[in-house]
Amino acid sequence: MEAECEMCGGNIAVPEDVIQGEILACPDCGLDFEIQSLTSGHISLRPAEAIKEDWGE
Amino acid sequence: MEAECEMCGGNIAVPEDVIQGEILACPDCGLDFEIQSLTSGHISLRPAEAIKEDWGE
Amino acid sequence: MVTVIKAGGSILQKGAGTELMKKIISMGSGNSILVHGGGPTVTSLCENLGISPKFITSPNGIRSRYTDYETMQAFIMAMRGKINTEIVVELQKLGIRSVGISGIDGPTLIAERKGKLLTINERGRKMVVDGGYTGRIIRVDPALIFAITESGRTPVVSPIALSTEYEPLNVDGDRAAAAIAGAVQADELFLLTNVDGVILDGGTVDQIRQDEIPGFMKRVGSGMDKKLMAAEEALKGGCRKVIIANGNTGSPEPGSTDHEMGTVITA
Amino acid sequence: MVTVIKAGGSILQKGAGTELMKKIISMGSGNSILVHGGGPTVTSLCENLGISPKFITSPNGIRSRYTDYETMQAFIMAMRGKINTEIVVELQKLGIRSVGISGIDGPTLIAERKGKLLTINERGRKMVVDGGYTGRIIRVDPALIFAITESGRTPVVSPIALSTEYEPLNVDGDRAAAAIAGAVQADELFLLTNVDGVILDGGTVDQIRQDEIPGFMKRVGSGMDKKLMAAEEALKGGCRKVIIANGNTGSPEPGSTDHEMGTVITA
Ligand SMILES: [Zn+2]
Ligand SMILES: [Zn+2]
Repeated sequence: MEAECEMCGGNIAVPEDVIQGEILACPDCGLDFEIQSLTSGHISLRPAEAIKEDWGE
Repeated sequence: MEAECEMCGGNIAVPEDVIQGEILACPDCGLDFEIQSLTSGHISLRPAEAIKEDWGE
Repeated sequence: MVTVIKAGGSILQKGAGTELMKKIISMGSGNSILVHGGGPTVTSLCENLGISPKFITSPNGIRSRYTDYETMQAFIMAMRGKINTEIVVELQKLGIRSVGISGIDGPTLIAERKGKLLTINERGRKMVVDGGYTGRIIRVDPALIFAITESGRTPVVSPIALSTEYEPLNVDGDRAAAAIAGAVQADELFLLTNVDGVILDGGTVDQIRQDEIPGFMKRVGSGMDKKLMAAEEALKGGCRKVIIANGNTGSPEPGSTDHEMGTVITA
Repeated sequence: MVTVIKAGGSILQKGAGTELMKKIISMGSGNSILVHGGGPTVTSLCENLGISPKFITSPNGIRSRYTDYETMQAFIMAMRGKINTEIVVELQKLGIRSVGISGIDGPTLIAERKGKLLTINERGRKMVVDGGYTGRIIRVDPALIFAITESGRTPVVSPIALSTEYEPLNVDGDRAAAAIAGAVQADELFLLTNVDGVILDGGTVDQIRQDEIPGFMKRVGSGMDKKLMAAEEALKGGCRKVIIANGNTGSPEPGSTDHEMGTVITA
C-alpha cells in the first residue's frame, strides 16, 4: 500500500499491518503523518507535527 | 468434659469440639461463662456478664 | 442556615444525585455538609480483591456484616478513595467547591471500638467475637468542618472515625451525620433513604415529636429504627429539625417551612 | 516559617517515617505541608485487582508507566484511600493534627490533561497514543491549604489534580510539591529521596544556584533531573529555598541555616 504526501506529493509506503495512531514519514520531504483512520483499504492521514514529545513528568 | 461453676459449684457440660470464645451456661445458676483458653484438656472459663449484646449500629 | 445531608453511596448512580446536588447548590457553597454512605462499591471492591464478606449472627438471629482488618482496608479504599472522590468531582463539576474528608481528618470523629459481640456460631452455639473495626462515635470536633465551610466550601464526609487507640473504624453513616449535625448545631438534618419517610400502616407519618421517637422505634422495621435513633441523637445534640425523606424522588426543599414529603422530626 | 515536604509513599514503612514525623512535629502543627508519593502500594493494589501495568516506550527508548482509566481508578483508591489515610493516622498518633486532601479537593490543583504521546510500539514503529489520565499542573489555588494550616493542622496532599474537564488526573508528586511551595510562598521545600542529594562525580553537591540548574540537569540521571526541574519551578513560583536530601537517613533540620546534608538550591 502507498499513500500520497499532502505536502510534496511524495509516495509514502504503508505497511500491511499498520494500525491507527502509527506515524509514517514521507521519504521525500520528511513530514510525519499519523494514521487517523483505516476503513476497508482506505487510509486517512493527518500531519503529526503538533504532537509533543512529552516525557519525564 | 465438665467444668465447675465458680458461682454455685454446679457442673457445666463442655462439648468435645468447644472452641475459644464460646459461651456455656451453668445449668444450676444460669450464669454464662466464656471459654477463655483451651490448652491440652485444661479449660479456663470466665464470667461472660460484661459482654454487651450490641447490634444494629 | 446550616444543613447536614446524609445520602447513600449510590446517590451518583441513581440520578437522585442530580436532585441532591441541586439542593446543595440552592443552599450555596459553605452552608451544607454532605455525609455519604457506602453501597455496592465496597462490596464489589472486596469481591475484586478476593475478600469474601464475613457475616455474624446475633443470638436472636440477626445476621450482619462483620468488618475484620482486611475488610476495613478495602472499606477505606472504596469509601474514602473512590466514592468520596467521585462525589467531590461531581460537585466541582457543578460549580460547588467541595472538600472530601473522613472523620480521621482533623481529627473530626473520635470513636470507641466496639467491645466483644455475642454471636451464634456455625454449630449453633453462643460465642463471643472481637468487635472488629466498627465503632461508636464518642466525640465530634467540628473545627475542621468549620474551617472548610468558612472558606466557602462544602465538606463531603466519609463515615470513618479515628479510634481512641488511633485505628480507623467503620461507623454508621446515619449516626455520623447525626453526631455532626449536633456538633455544628445544624438547622436541619436530612436523612435521605429509598422510602418516603417513616411509614406506618401504609401511610407516611408527617410529623414526629422527639418524645414520640421511642414509641415509633418499636413499630417500624430495622433500618428505619436506626434512622429514628440517629434523629433522636441529632436533636439531643442540638440540631433543630430532622427530615427523613426519599432521596430518589427529589422534592424536600431545604429551609422550607412546609415539607410536603418525608417525615419531619422536631423537639 | 512555612515548609513543604515531599516524601515517597513508603515513608511509613522505612522507619524514615519517624524521622520525617519528628521534623514535622518540631515545626509545630500548621506550619508544614506534606506531599506524598505512591510507591509499591499502587502496584500491589493493581496486581490484586488483576490490572496489569501498562508501559509505553518513547522514541528515544525511555519506558514509562501508562495511566489508563482502569489504572487511574486503582491509583485513586491506593493513593487517596490507603496511603494518604495511613499517613494521617500516623501523624494523629504523634499528636500532629492533620488533614488528608488531594488536589481535587478545594479544588487545589488544576491540571491539563497531557495531549497525545509519541511512542514506539511493539513492532518498533512510531505511534501516537492518548495521554491517559496524567496531567500537568497549570494552576494552584492555595485557599484550602491556608484554611487547614490556619486551623493549626497539617495538610497531607495526594498528587491527584482536577483536570479542566473535571477528570481526576495523576500528577507528578515532586512537581505538585513544587507548585504548592510556589503558591504558598514557602520558605523551604524539602524534596526527600533515597540518595544524599545531587550527586556529581561521586560527591554530593552542597549548593546550586537557580541559574546553574539547566547545566546540572544534563549531567545528572533521570529522576534527579526531574527533581531539579521541580526545584526550578518552586523557586520561580516564589519558594525561597529547595533542599534535595535523603529521606532515609534523617538529619536535614528544617529552618536551620546550615544544611550539613543534601543539596541546597536557592535563587
Ligand atoms: Zn512529502
Ligand atoms: Zn452455677
